Amino acid sequence: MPDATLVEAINFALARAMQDDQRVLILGEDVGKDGGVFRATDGLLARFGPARVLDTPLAEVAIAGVCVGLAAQGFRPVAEIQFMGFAYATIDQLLNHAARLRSRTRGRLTCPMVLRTPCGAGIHAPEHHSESGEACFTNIPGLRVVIPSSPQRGYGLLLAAIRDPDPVVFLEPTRLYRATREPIMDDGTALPLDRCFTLREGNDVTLVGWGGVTREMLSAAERLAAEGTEAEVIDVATLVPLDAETILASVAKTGRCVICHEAPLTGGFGAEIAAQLAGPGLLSMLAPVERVTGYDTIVPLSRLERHYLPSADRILAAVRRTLSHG
Amino acid sequence: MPDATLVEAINFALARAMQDDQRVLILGEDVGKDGGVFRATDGLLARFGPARVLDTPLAEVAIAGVCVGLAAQGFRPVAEIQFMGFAYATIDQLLNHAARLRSRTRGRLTCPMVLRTPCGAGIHAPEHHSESGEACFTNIPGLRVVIPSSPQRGYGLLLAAIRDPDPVVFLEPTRLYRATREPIMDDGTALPLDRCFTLREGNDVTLVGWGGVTREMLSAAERLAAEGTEAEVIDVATLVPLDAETILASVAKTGRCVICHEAPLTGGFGAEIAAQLAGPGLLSMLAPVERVTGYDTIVPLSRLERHYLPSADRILAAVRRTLSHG
Amino acid sequence: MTTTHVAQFSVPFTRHLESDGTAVGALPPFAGNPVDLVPLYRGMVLARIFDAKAVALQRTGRLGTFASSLGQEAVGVGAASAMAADDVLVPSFRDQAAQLWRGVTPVELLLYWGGDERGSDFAGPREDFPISVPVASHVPHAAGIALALKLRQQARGVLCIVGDGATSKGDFYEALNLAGVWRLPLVVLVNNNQWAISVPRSAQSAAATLAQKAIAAGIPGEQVDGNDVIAVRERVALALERARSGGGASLIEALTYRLADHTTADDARRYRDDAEVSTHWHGEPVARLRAYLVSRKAWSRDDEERALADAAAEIDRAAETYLATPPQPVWAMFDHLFAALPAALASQRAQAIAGGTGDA
Amino acid sequence: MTTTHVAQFSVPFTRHLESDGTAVGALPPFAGNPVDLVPLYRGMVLARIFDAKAVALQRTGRLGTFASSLGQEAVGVGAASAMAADDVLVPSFRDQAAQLWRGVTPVELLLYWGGDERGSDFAGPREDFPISVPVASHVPHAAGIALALKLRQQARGVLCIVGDGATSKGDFYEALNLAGVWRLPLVVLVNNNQWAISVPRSAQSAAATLAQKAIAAGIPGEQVDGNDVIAVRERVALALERARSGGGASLIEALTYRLADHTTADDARRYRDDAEVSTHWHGEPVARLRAYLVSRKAWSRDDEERALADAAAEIDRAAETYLATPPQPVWAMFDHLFAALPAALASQRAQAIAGGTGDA
Ligand SMILES: Cc1ncc(C[n+]2csc(CCOP(=O)(O)OP(=O)(O)O)c2C)c(N)n1
Ligand SMILES: Cc1ncc(C[n+]2csc(CCOP(=O)(O)OP(=O)(O)O)c2C)c(N)n1
Ligand SMILES: [Mg+2]
Ligand SMILES: [Mg+2]
Repeated sequence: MPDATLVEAINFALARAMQDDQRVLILGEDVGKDGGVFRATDGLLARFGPARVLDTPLAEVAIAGVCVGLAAQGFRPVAEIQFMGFAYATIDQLLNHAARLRSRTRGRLTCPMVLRTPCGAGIHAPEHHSESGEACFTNIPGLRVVIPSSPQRGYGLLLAAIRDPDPVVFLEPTRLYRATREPIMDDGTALPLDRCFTLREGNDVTLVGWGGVTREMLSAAERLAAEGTEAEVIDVATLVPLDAETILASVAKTGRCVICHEAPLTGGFGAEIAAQLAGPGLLSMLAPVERVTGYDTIVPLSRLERHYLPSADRILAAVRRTLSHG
Repeated sequence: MPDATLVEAINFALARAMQDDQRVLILGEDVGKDGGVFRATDGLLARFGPARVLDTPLAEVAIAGVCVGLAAQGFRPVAEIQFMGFAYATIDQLLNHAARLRSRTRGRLTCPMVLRTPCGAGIHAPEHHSESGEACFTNIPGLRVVIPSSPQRGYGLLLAAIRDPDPVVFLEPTRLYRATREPIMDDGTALPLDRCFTLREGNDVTLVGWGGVTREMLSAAERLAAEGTEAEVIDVATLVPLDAETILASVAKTGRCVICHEAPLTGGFGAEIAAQLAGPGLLSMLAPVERVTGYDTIVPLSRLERHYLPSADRILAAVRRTLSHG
Repeated sequence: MTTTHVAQFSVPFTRHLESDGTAVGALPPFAGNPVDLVPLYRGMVLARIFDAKAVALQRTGRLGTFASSLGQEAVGVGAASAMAADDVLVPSFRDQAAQLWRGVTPVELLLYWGGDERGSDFAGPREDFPISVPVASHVPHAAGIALALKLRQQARGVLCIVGDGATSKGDFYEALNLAGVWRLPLVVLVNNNQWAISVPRSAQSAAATLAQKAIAAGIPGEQVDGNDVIAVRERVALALERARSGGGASLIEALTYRLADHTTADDARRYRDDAEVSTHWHGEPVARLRAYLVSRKAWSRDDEERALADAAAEIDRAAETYLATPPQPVWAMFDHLFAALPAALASQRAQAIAGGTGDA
Repeated sequence: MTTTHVAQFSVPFTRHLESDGTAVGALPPFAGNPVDLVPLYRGMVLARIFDAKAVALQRTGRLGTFASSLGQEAVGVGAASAMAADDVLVPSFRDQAAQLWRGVTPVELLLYWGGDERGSDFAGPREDFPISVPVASHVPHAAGIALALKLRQQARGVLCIVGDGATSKGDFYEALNLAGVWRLPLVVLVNNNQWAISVPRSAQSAAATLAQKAIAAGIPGEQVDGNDVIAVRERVALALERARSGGGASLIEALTYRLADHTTADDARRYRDDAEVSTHWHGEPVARLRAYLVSRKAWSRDDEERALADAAAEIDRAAETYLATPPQPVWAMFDHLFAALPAALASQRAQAIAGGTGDA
């Protein structure tokens, strides 16, 4: 059981998927010799050869569109878009084609592709390299949206995404890429794509979020525990389709919920979870739901970036507000 | 006071803005001689000439990007994208450039542009012509998102959007384009871009939505009135920035809320409104919030389209569910 | 100063039949015997009659918006007849002539344009793509299919058809460039009908020809008379052969003219002169090939009458079948969304079946 | 069969200084007196020293990721020196040489790369665009600016710089095509440094030259030796003059080489041989012009020492100012978002100021 970071776990999952299934191909900018700008595809060209690991021209729309053609022909393309800031150009292809190819041909042609892209701030990256744009993808029927928050979940969810018979957008928080190492089971076991992960159990308040902020949720939970407040921490992981049940069950128990994400507040996907609580979950709610998110501003460049990112302190303050209600 | 349909009102507003302000330009595919595929720009070429009404090549990314350059130079470009299905390609330009030009240059360069596009289903249009993709635009800081639901509001909001010093995405529900006529005040009066419109007052339940479904909300409200239930009907109109206050004040009064939109449910902008109710509005809520929306499916082609669209019946059923709670 | 010229290009143009149907020089082998051209003629007639029927159905409220290919039948039939059965067609929205030739049935086409997704689940060429309404967005798909064929080392080619307007789009170009550098077995055929809705070819690009767009991608580009079905077939066949045998991608611009409105939702008189349209009736592809066949005694007035009647009968039958096809059940919109419906959507499906008024 | 050739093109290439600094034939008027070239030389030296400083700051954790222009200084300086003050520059992320020439200060550049938005609020060329990190997405902006200038009937031009990789992108092409058909006063300069991160030019496009991308847009395209600052300046100046005087858009490919890693975050040894890089040190632009100046007695060892010292001092001072600049207040992220902050955001602003822990 090797120790691995998230980005190494992604690499293991890619290698495993390629080894298990000849139809799996990797394509993107600099995914070959360079092994990807974050090294997620490191070593794959050497191991699987240039017919399975393809450096593309610098053209994101074509990358996404070529995947649609490959997938319809029975391949399982896994494309890398270098940063989320450059993935918006692919929405046209994802929404108008990838996500509906099965539906519009009544199942004659299908589109089992994965579009991976690093996302999020916190690594002092240049302008346009710190976006959390998941909400641009979560209202697109036919598309799954997944974002792991640990090496093992990265591994298992990516395997699941690649094996899934339909298109998946797979977002990888850059600030988690090398943040931690953990022992990884590289045994080809996929994780479910329709399930939240409860990272910590607790009866007093539910913290629910995904991606980069998962660490801040856990650290807030630890600090709360020291004060005798037990937080349940849920990593949503698969945003679409959403496992509302797990979240609702948790809030049914705790009666309080703080939703956390790095993307801007308004129209962020956290709103969907809050909507579940305002709807089916309403009768459980003992306090107004709190959202701790990025502000509705452009992610600042590196000097101010930490003021933008939701911190454990901000989460704690929100928890205290929810606890202050009857 | 001429009678006008929504599309005529749009046309009036464009003409008025062009007459009042030399900096206003129209550009897009077929906006010239053809007057736009829906005739929104009818007559403008003849009246203002080819230096102010520009037929572009067939290239949506360039249309959006050219607007950024024009706007930075002090023009006020109003671009038409022929259908929302073709507007997704512009998200890259809107998010990475238009919405942040002011912020990234600390105000040195600004981007007062409007991107208009027809949206929504219900007119038996061809494939890819029936999208309600507003949620792809509502989590983009620096961007305003507006969607009118009547001729007068179309007129006043479009004027406001054009005069606004920052970028605005302006969505026009095709099925309302010619659905009704009403007397229009073509006097250059703009409507506020940060305010909801209360179309009908009532104490029993709040119906809140935007765009195409506004008519269904009103017709449901009439049917409810016949039964003695008074619904308050709110047209959100400007999705971002959201006037949560008006909605919260209404629900504080009614205790019940049905959110309506044509876009798919999950991750739709209705979730943001529900999130406001789960948060600051929680203590007003007497019943779980209901969302009546398009399903999380591809909008069907015309033969099944009416089964997809939120109907007054569906809204009524949701209202009844909210009323059945204590 | 040194100024040298580091690269040279030229764009060839090919025509076999003059606009009056006269053959110019020797015809390609497949056209050696005029009788062998009769299927092409019938293919064009079928498309024309299909279009007329579709427009009539639309005018009477029984079909959705429809894009006629009137005057452009040689592009579709010429290209499709140049394809092998196992080549893959990636069509645009005006390519019913090619689709019909490939074995998509008139019923399927009518279903599609009538607002029924089953029309894209055609029984014939199973690997062919459904039409692309978003202009040019299918060229990357065609490149992806071509890549698949190449990776599997199959001697097959992909034909992608786009309009003149489509050549202004970034995705057209990105895909062409990628297909060039990867030497993909792809032929992109530009149906240059001179108009993109109301925008004339001259307002679309300053390029003297659209064929020269190929130069940017480093691939061969050429023009062909798009109203000459023999020339279209010949040039597309050569390009596809080159593609299948590892010679890489190419671009062909077929010069034709849109005799009809853009679609049934369009009124072309708003932006173009009837006089311009009239001049283009001269040289239109069906009359042109007929003139040639008649001149070679390969076609008679009787043949013509019978061909028209046969085609009309076929299309009428198709229209009846289409009109008699009940719509899909409501749940169809859910059941083809994913391989298996996610649990989260089960209640929405149930609600839709209940007319939307049940519990969500 | 008729096959005629309907269009012909060729791509010229220009060089004035050989790689060893020998002049080939007569130089353009602005270079007639070698002394007049000294500012260009100083400009290249300044850029090189700036780059070295920026890399050093990054290596010691005092700057963010940075893209050096080592070896490509002639592209930026040649192009910027060809511009009139009121022309508009729309740069890419590797164009500090051009920006410095245009009057963006080293402090501003360091602020930007150090993660402070005020670096893009430069006091100098107020209409110039901030750099574009998303590759090629700024070419449409340049077209829009050019349209603005044209609509106002101003005799001004726009220069947009992109990399070789950028020429594969759809937005590059859409903008070029639009600028062509609208005859916009736009010059697009391709800084072909042979690499797009790890992807070599040969894997980017099958086009023999990138200059020929112009043919697709129907505009003039040409190559220039991008390590020859005289040639770059001459060709860009001619293209800008044509643009300003209504002659429309054009494309210039400058052939150079990226001697450094892609950015400070890159390790080019993973994908390219040191040997390849070494060969390209021969003919690099600074040494080339210096050799010419020295051969013409317009430059001495003393001049060189003084120039280096002056430039280093200027850059060091700038670095100090940069390092001493306190960050913006937290509310800066709100206060430049809109002309006036929407009421809905007031509470977020307050919360941010309170360290995120106040009420939202
Ligand atoms: C990306 C996109 N933009 C706009 C449209 C609307 N539209 C449909 S057809 C058309 C013109 C297409 O012109 P051309 O490519 O020449 O094909 P033609 O219709 O002439 O066959 C336009 C603008 C679209 N379908 N897709
Ligand atoms: C649209 C987009 N895709 C990907 C990237 C990541 N990226 C940054 S620079 C670069 C290579 C650019 O190559 P080129 O255009 O040749 O410019 P150079 O870096 O060589 O100056 C890439 C892929 C980006 N910035 N923008
Ligand atoms: Mg056309
Ligand atoms: Mg480069």
